[in-house]
Amino acid sequence: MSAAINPVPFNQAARRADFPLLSREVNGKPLVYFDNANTAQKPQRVIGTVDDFYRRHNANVSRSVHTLGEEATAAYEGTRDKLAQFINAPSREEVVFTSGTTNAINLVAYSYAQPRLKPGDTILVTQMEHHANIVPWQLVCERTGAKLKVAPITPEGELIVERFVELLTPDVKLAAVVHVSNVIGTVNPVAELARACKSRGIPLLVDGSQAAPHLAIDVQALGCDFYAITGHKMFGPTGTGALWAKREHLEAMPPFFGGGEMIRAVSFERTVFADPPHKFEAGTPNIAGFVGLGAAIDYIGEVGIDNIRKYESELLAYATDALRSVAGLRLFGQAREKAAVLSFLIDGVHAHDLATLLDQEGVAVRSGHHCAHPLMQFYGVPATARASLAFYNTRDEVDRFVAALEKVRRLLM
Amino acid sequence: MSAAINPVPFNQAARRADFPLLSREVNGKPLVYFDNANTAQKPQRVIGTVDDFYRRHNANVSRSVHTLGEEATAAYEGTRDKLAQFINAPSREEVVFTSGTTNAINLVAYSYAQPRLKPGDTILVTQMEHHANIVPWQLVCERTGAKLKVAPITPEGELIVERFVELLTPDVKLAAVVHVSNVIGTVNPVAELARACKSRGIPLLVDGSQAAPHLAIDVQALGCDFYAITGHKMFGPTGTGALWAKREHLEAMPPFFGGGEMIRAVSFERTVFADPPHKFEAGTPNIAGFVGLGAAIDYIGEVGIDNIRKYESELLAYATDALRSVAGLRLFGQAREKAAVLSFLIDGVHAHDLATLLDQEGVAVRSGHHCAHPLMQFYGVPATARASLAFYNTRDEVDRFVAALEKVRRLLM
Amino acid sequence: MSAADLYRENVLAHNREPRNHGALDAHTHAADGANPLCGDALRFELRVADGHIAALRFSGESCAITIAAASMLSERVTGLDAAAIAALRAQFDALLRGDPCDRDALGELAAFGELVRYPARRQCAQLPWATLTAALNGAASATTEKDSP
Amino acid sequence: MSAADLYRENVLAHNREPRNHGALDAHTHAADGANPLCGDALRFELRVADGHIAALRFSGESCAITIAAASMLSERVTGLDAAAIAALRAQFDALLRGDPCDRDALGELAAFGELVRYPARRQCAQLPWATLTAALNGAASATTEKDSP
Ligand SMILES: Cc1ncc(COP(=O)(O)O)c(C=O)c1O
Ligand SMILES: Cc1ncc(COP(=O)(O)O)c(C=O)c1O
Repeated sequence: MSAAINPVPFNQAARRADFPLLSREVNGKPLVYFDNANTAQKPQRVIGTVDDFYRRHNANVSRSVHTLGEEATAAYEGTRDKLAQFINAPSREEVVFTSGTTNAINLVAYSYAQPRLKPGDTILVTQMEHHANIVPWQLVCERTGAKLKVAPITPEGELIVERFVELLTPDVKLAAVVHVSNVIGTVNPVAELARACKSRGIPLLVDGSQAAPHLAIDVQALGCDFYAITGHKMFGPTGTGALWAKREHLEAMPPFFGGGEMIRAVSFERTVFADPPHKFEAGTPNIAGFVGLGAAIDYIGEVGIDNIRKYESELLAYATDALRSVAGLRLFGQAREKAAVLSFLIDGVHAHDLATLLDQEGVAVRSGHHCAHPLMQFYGVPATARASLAFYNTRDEVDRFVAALEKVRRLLM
Repeated sequence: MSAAINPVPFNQAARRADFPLLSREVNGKPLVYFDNANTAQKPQRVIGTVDDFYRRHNANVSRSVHTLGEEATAAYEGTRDKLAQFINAPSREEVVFTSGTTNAINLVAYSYAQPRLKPGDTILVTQMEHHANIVPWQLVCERTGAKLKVAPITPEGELIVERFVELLTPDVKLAAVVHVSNVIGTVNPVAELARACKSRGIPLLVDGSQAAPHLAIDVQALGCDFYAITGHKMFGPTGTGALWAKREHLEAMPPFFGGGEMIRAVSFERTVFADPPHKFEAGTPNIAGFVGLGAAIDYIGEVGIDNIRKYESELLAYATDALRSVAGLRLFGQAREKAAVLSFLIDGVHAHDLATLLDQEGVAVRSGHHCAHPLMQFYGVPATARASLAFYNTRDEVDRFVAALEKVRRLLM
Repeated sequence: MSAADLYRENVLAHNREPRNHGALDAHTHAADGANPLCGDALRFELRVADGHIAALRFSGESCAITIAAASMLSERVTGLDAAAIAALRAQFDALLRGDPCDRDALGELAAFGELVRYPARRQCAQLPWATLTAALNGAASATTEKDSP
Repeated sequence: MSAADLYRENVLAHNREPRNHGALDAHTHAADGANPLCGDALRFELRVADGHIAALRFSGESCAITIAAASMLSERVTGLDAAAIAALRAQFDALLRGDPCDRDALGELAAFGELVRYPARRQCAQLPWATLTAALNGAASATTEKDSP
């Protein structure tokens, strides 16, 4: 409200203009891009940074001593500093670059969980997890004889915190929770869950894929042990992401991938590994991608994450009201703390038909299971349609979306 | 020679002009980029394709039914077709996208080798491998009790084929060989090695990182079981690569990473995995990167891989002669079949001083162990300087490089 | 609406009132089909006599494309034998790919030629075929995964 | 040559004819240092008396920057105690970072201020310091990995 709280002035129209793709037409209509939870669009600054990297600075970061190599290394490692600051990590060395959240969680599954788990142990997840925060644990359970436990949610899509806490019994060796649901937008009370885990000595992994583009992240305030993010959802290039983990975990974890860059010395008899984070970063990374991710972080900082959150929550309220006016529309997920993600169905209309027909009107929404089969099973539907909004979306777009929905409904009825 | 053999006319100067970065200056001198084995520069077509993807088609490939999603999927999966053709894979489904060679080899280590190895088994590698083709095997040996065996090389840097074949005893469960050495340029006789492996029922993995940008690859003619490539060395974006593997292997291999896109159905009780290649491609891939890789493959096709090979071998001969004229220069690797990679030292001069001082003259070479410690140990040096050439390099650049070398030598002597 | 080319009147009509919908008592063959794109399920039950389809019914919750395709298919294949159905399926697959095909033989099913422009939705129209073929072959289940773009 | 700013005459001279090069009989402390950037190795042997460095020698194959830094360092620290050496090292690290520092105290070593422009080579100049400090602390080995850019 006051300048002290929101110091960065927010000019939504100017910000929207930063995204070249948003001026595209689809099927002869101006695009309404409401598939942001799937992947976000990129601002000119990110696109231009990648372009400029390839045009002027491209080199490998593998310890080249030439000028191009030093420029590339400085830009690439600069992103580690930016990311550490973005999530308020205590140290840049705790930020491990990965190709995305899926890679980050699998790294924890193979390198942290696997050596620790034995039959009788469990991993606790929730009913609203993305497959990326289910299947790696199923696979490690299969390899170790451990089991998965599932914390239940309410029909509104809120985690039942007391049940979660009750399930934190001594057999639980790791808890893994999504920060913001990609299907129903629920923002989980991570700090509260982390306190409960911590007092029982259980490490907590947080899947922050959907949080990073929408709200301020402070891993120290959250109090978790692992935090995973993915670059392409936070306006950065595809093929980028990170795992933040407490130093003590990274130091205790054995290396995962073997290769260049993660060693101190190799001989056929004995190989000595580098310190974290490089121990976990074998091979040539997605250099241009991470340089672009640095630009995305700068960009978010410039827009102001608090401006984003405030604007999006107003847009969410507007869109929720607008959707409620559509006859026969069922909304999934009504958590009190909720990001701008709206999953829905219209009575008698299949999600795919909705998505295809909305696309004919220029409106891009996702339909399907959203990589969250268990949540679909919870709601007893095979699929939903999902509109997921970003700060560059507008009320006018919401209006066009709702008008298109009405048109589709009439056609299919 | 005749048009029938080399049907594509090759205009080197025009091709060089396709690479924006090559017109850069470094330290006030025109850049001579001789660090191509580390990473290659990108032609405008690749840079422009990535740029255009983000500007006009960016969407996730995760089965979206909207127009952007279909465009992105078509472009992304189109690269799989191109890559399958590029390496003459029998089927596009045998091409698994990875973030690079390191990822590809680790996938084989975790998903193919690990379940099969037991104490007493061995993996056979060669003395000239990159760490990416050593350390993953060391790690899997540690986990399974298997051991690494090393096939020796001659002082000229050629694999001693009869020794390699002798070492293919029944304990060998996998052989892993670099196609083209990144340090000394040796082109290994892969087809011959594959025949020896095949007749003994031993699968052969080939590290093709350095082959793809320089010579025609035909995995069927080579007769190997696994072939790994990395996109950034073949003029494509960083963070891209692939593992080709015979279908029978991919079908027998358990999944590696868990997450979205690699499943058919998930429930907390039972998860059913997708067929290859998707079984091994969990999560959102480096979409823009792979779309760019498709452009790189098109570009190589347009230049003509045979033109590239012919031009580079002439340039190699020229550069080798020129280097021999430098007093006190020692060249490492003189294989009869050799790519345009020149590792060298000058008596009494350290590789790093060479590289730093050459950089002052605008010449980018790499110095160090080139992620091949065991090969350095073989030659008894801690490090070498390495000039690695691409088809966009010229004799004039070689001349400037040699002149700079002379200058550096005089300064340090 | 410009999608009227795909969602044309006869497709919508088959979706609203599918022919041969329901279960078939005393069926000789049956199979369950799944579309991994969305988790949709479809069941075909058939009565085969003398190698020809004497009757068939389908059920399951699916999108309009799948239901209309199943409905049209059910009418088109009644009375045919496996060889004729396989030949027709080949024509249908060619139609979806945009290859030359015998539209007359396909009859109403030719409406799905519009799917050339909707590659992600092709599986929806292929699911009934995959399920029917599985049932005829004595398989219990089918998926369209391999047919996905 | 424009790199003459880094490879200036006194650096080159120390590289050509390093002071205090070789082994030190009857040393009280020793350590081996490794630069993971290139695999270079450096060994320091010291004789410490009354907490002060009475004599030191270094050996190993390294680049000109490492050798010149080791050579200058060996002259500069002879006679100093651990605290003085630590203080000097802090000045040297500040120099490499481009931060304000006491160039007079560093003496000839101030030549390495040029490394501000060569971040990848800073470890080369830091290796002698890391190795000397390890030896003084009674550690057997040191690496500059943590100091890398
Ligand atoms: C021979 C060889 N193998 C493997 C690799 C590893 O490739 P990447 O770093 O792209 O994973 C490289 C390049 O560094 C190489 O030259
Ligand atoms: C909540 C959640 N977790 C994990 C992922 C996986 O992220 P990625 O596909 O970038 O690895 C996603 C996105 O698909 C997601 O929304």
